[in-house]
Amino acid sequence: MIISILKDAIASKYESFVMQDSKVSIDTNVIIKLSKFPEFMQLIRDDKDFKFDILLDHTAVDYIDENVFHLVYHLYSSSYNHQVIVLVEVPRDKPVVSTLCNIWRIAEWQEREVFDLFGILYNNHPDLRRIFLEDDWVGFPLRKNYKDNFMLEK
Amino acid sequence: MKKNANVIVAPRIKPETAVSFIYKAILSLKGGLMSTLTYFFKSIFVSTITMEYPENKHRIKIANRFRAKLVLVSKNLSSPHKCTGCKVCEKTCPNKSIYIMSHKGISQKIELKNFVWRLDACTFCNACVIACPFDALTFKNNFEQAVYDRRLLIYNLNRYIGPPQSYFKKNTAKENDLVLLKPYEKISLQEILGKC
Amino acid sequence: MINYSLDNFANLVDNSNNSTVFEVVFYILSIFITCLIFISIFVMVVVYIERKVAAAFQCRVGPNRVGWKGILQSVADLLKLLTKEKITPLYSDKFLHFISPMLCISASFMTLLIVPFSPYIQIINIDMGILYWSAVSSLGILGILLAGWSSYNKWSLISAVRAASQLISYELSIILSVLTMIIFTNTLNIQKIVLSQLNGCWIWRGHLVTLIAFTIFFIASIAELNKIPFDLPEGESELGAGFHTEYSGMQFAFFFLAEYVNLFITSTIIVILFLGGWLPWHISGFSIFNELMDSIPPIIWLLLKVSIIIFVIMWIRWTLPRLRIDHLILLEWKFLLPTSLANMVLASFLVLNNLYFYV
Amino acid sequence: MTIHLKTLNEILHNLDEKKHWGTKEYFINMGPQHPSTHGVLRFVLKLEGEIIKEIIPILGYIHRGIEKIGESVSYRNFVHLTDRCDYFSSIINNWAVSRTIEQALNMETNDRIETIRTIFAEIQRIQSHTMWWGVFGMDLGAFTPFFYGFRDREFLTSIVEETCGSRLTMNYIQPGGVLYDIKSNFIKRIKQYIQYLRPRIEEYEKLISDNVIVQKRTENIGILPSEKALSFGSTGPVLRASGIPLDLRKNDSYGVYDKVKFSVVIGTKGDSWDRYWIRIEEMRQSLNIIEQLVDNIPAGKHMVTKYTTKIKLPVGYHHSSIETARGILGIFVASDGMENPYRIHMRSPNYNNLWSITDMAVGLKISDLVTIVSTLDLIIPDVDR
Repeated sequence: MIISILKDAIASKYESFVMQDSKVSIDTNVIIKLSKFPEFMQLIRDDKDFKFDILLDHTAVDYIDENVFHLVYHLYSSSYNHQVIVLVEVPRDKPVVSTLCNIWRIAEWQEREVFDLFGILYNNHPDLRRIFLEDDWVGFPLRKNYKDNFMLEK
Repeated sequence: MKKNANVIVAPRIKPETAVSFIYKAILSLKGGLMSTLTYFFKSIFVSTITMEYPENKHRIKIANRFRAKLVLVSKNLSSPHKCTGCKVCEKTCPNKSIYIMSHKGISQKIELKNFVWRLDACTFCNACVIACPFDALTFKNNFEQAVYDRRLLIYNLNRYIGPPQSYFKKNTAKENDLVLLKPYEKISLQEILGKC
Repeated sequence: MINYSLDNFANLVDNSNNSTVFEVVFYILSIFITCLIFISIFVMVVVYIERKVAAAFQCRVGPNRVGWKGILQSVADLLKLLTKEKITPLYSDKFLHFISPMLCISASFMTLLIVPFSPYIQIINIDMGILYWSAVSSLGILGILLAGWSSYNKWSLISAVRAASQLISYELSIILSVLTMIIFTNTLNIQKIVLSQLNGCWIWRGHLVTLIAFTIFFIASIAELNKIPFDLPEGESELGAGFHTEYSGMQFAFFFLAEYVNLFITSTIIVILFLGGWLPWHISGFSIFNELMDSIPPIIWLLLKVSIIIFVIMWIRWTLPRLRIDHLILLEWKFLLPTSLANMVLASFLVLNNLYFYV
Repeated sequence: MTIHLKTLNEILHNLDEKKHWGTKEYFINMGPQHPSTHGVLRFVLKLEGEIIKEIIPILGYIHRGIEKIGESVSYRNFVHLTDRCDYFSSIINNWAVSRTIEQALNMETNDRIETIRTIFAEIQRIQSHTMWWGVFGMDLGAFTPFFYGFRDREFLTSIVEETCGSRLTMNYIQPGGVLYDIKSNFIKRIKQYIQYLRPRIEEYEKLISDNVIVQKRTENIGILPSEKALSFGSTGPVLRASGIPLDLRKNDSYGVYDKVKFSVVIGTKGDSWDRYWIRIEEMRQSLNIIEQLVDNIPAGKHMVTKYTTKIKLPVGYHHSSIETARGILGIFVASDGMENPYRIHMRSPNYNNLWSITDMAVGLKISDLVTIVSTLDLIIPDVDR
C-alpha cells in the first residue's frame, strides 16, 4: 500500500526517469530507464522528501521469454520508514549496468551475488568476483536456461 | 508509529580514574567468581542440569508431538492401515522422500502396494501428515533410529520387505546384523490415540 | 614445638665420597623413576579433578563412563595419547619440531628436584633453591617458542610470539615478588624458607606487603602457566590450539604434562613462600588442637595447601574471559611491575625496622 | 566500459615483495574451520604482526542454492526450507514467507493465530539471544557462559518442542495459520520460564557485562557510525547499536506488536559494547512482550485455510519483510501465476550485516576481530543460503 502511493509520488517528481511501458506487465513498481539509472538512485537517496538511505536488497529476475532481466532494488528509508522497489530492465544479451557502490557500500556485495548467480556485469565495480560459487564455475545458476549435470529433473 | 516509540539507550561505560578502576575491577571479578561458585556447590550437592542419556532412557520425556518416525495408522486391530494409495502425501512431500506404489485390488479399487518412506531424505516437516485426507499417517516419537548402513533407512511402511537384496550380497550378514533388521511392530490405533 | 632437622635423604649424595659409579647411577635413575611415577599419577589425578571441577562449574556431570565415576578417564586418555600416531608437518623444521616438547617437559621436571614435600622428602636441598627454580622454570618458554616456530603454521607462530612476550614479561614480577619474600626470610634455601614460618605464615606476618606480593605472584604465575585469563598462547577461540596445533600423540602429551607439572610446582612455590609449605596449621594457645594438627604428616599438609591453590586457579580459569594481548602487556609493565618494585622497597623498610609480626 | 574479473589468487599475490628488511605483511586464513567464525565462514586476513590491514571474507562453503530449489517447490514447501537458513530464528523465517504469501493473497488470519505467532517469534528471539550470549562468552575465552546460555535455551526448547513437535527446525508457522494449536500446559510452562529467566539475565550481567575484562575488550572496538551502518545495509541490533531505532516490530507492526508495549533498544556509538548490551536488553523486552500476550490468547482456529489447498499467487512482485533476531529478513517473490514461484529471493540479515566487518576490523587485532564477529552474531547457513 505504501509502495503504490510512493510510486505515484516518485513518478510525478522524476517524470523523465520513470518508464511506464515495460515488456513484463508489473504495475506496483517504479521502472527506470537504463541510461539514467545511477543518477536517479543518487537523486532519490539525497531527496529530502524520500531519503532512501538503506539499500535493503538487490536481486534480479530472469524473464527468458521477454528476453530481459529485471534488476530489483529495494530501498528503505530509516527516517520515514517507507520502502519502494525500483526496477531496471536490462536486455538479456547485453546485461551491463553501472554499479551503485559509490552510493551504498553494501551494493558492492549485493551486486557480486547477482553477478555470481545471474551473470549481470557491473560497470566500474571495484571487486567483481564470484561470491558463492568457485572461481572456475561455468554458467550462472539462477538463469532460467541454466543446466548442469548435477541438476535433478522436476 | 514513530511517535510513541519509546526507546531505551544502551549505557556507556563510565571513564574511571586509576584507583577507582582497580576497585571496580576487583569488585567485578569478585561478582563473576561468586556466581560461578554458587553453581559449583549447587551441582555438587544438589543436581546438575545434564542427563546421562542411555541410563535415563526410561525416564526421558519426549513431547508427544515430537516428529521422528513416520508410521501408518491402522483402522482397527485386524486391518493393517487406513492408506488408500491416493498419492497426496507423495505430491506434498518437498524432498520426495515418500514414494507410493499402488495397484488395482480384487474389488477393482486402487489399493496401496508399497508405501516407501526414505528416512535419509526426510526433513520431518509434517507436510504429509497434515495433507493426508484420510488421517492415515502420523509421526511417532521414537528417535533412536541410527543404523550402520544408509540403505537401511529406506522403510516400507505398510509391510516390511527387508533391506534391498544387494545389501546381503555385499555384506556377509552376521548374526548381530540380522537382529537389527527384524521388522518393527505394527502400531495400533489405540496406542496412538492414547498418546495424543 | 617440634624441631625439624634438615637431614633429608638427599644429603646421601654429599656423604657418599666413597660410593661407586654404579651406586650414583642407580641413585639418579631411582630419583628419575620416582619422579616419573609421581608426576604421571599426579597429572592423571589433577586432570581428572580439573575435568570434574570444570563440569561442576558448568552444571555438568563430567567424565563418568570409564571406571567408577569416571576415575579411569585419565588412564584411558593416556593410553589414547600413547597409541596415537606422531605427525610431523611436511615443511616443518624436523629437528626443532622434535626437540621442543622435550625441552618443555625437561624444564618442568628439573624444577621438581627442589620441591620439599616434607622435612625429609626432598630430592636435593640446594642452598639457592628458589633461584634455581626461577632460572630453570623459565627454560620452558624456549620449548614453546621453538614449537611455534618450527611447526610451519602461521597460527602457531603468532602463538609462539605471544607466549614469548607474555612469559618473559611476567617472569619479572614473579622474580620481584620472590625477592620481596627473600628480604623477609633472609635465605634462598627452600627448607629454610619453610622453617622461617614456624611462628606463622608470611602472608599473615608481613602485613599488607606480603599480601600484595602474594597477589602479584599469584596473577603472574597464572600468566606463566598460560591459564585463563592469560591463556593467549593457546587462545582457543583465536588461534585454534596455538603452539601445539601441529603436535599429536606423545609429543602433545609432553606439552600437556609440562603444563600440569608447572601447575603443581608453581602452586607449591606459592605455598612455600606465603603459606608455610609443609608446616601444619597452628592456633597459638590451643595446645590440644596444635598437637592434633602436628599428628598429620607434613606431606599431607603440603598437598592440601597446594590443592587449595590449584582449585582457586581452576575456579578463575572456568569463570573469567581472556585478556587481549596489549591489555596483558599493559597490566604487567604499567601496573604489576611498578607495584612490585615499590612493594620491595616497602618490604626492606619493614624488615630493617623489624615492623613485621613475630607472634 | 571497464570490467575486470579478478580471482582471489590475484589479490593474494599482490603483496609488496620488494621489502626485505624489517617487518613484512602476510596473509593468513581464518577459517573455514576456525572456532570463532561460527561455521564455515572464511576470512583471508592481511596482517602486520597481529594487526589486521585488510580482511577479505570468502563465502560459499555451505551454499545450497535454496533460491534455485525454491523455483521448483511449491510455496508451502518453501517454508520448511527457510528453517535451514537462519536456524536460530527458524519460526521467524517461516513467518516471513507466510506473511508474503498472505499479503499477496489478501488472506486474513484471526487474532489467535497472530498472537501465537508473535509469542513464538519472541520465544525464538530469546532462544537466539541466550545462545548468542553463551557463544559470545566462549569467543572471549570464558567457557562457562556457553553452558549457562545453552542451559537456558534448552529449557525453552523443550517448551517449544511440546507445541511445535521439533527442537530446531520447527516448520511451525504456515501460510494461513500455524501447524498445531498450542499445548494445554504451554501457558503455564512459559510463565514458569519467564520467572526463571529474569534472575538469569541478572546473572548474565554479573558474569559478563560487569566484568572489567569484557568491558575493556568491547568498548570502542569495531565502531560503526550510523552513516556507515546505513551505507553497509546493516539491520537489526547492529544498526540499532549505531543509534537508529529501525525495528520493524515498531515501524511495520505486523502480528500483534501494535497491541503490546515494548521499547526499542538503541546504542549511541555503535561499538561492540552497544551491540552486546542491546541483545541483553532485548531479551528483557521479549520477556515483557510474552508476559503481556500469554495471558490473553484469544480463542479461534489455528489454521484458516485447509493445508492441502494449492497456493497460487497473482502475477507480479510480492514482497514483505520481518524483523528476525538478527535483522530484517525480506522475502521477494516474482510470481507468474503458477504453483511454484517464478523466482524467490531471501534478503538475509546475516549476509548484509557481514560486510561491515571489512571496514570495522581494519587496524584492530585478531582478538578484536573475534569480538566483532561475535557481536555481529552471524549464522553462516543464512549468509550462504
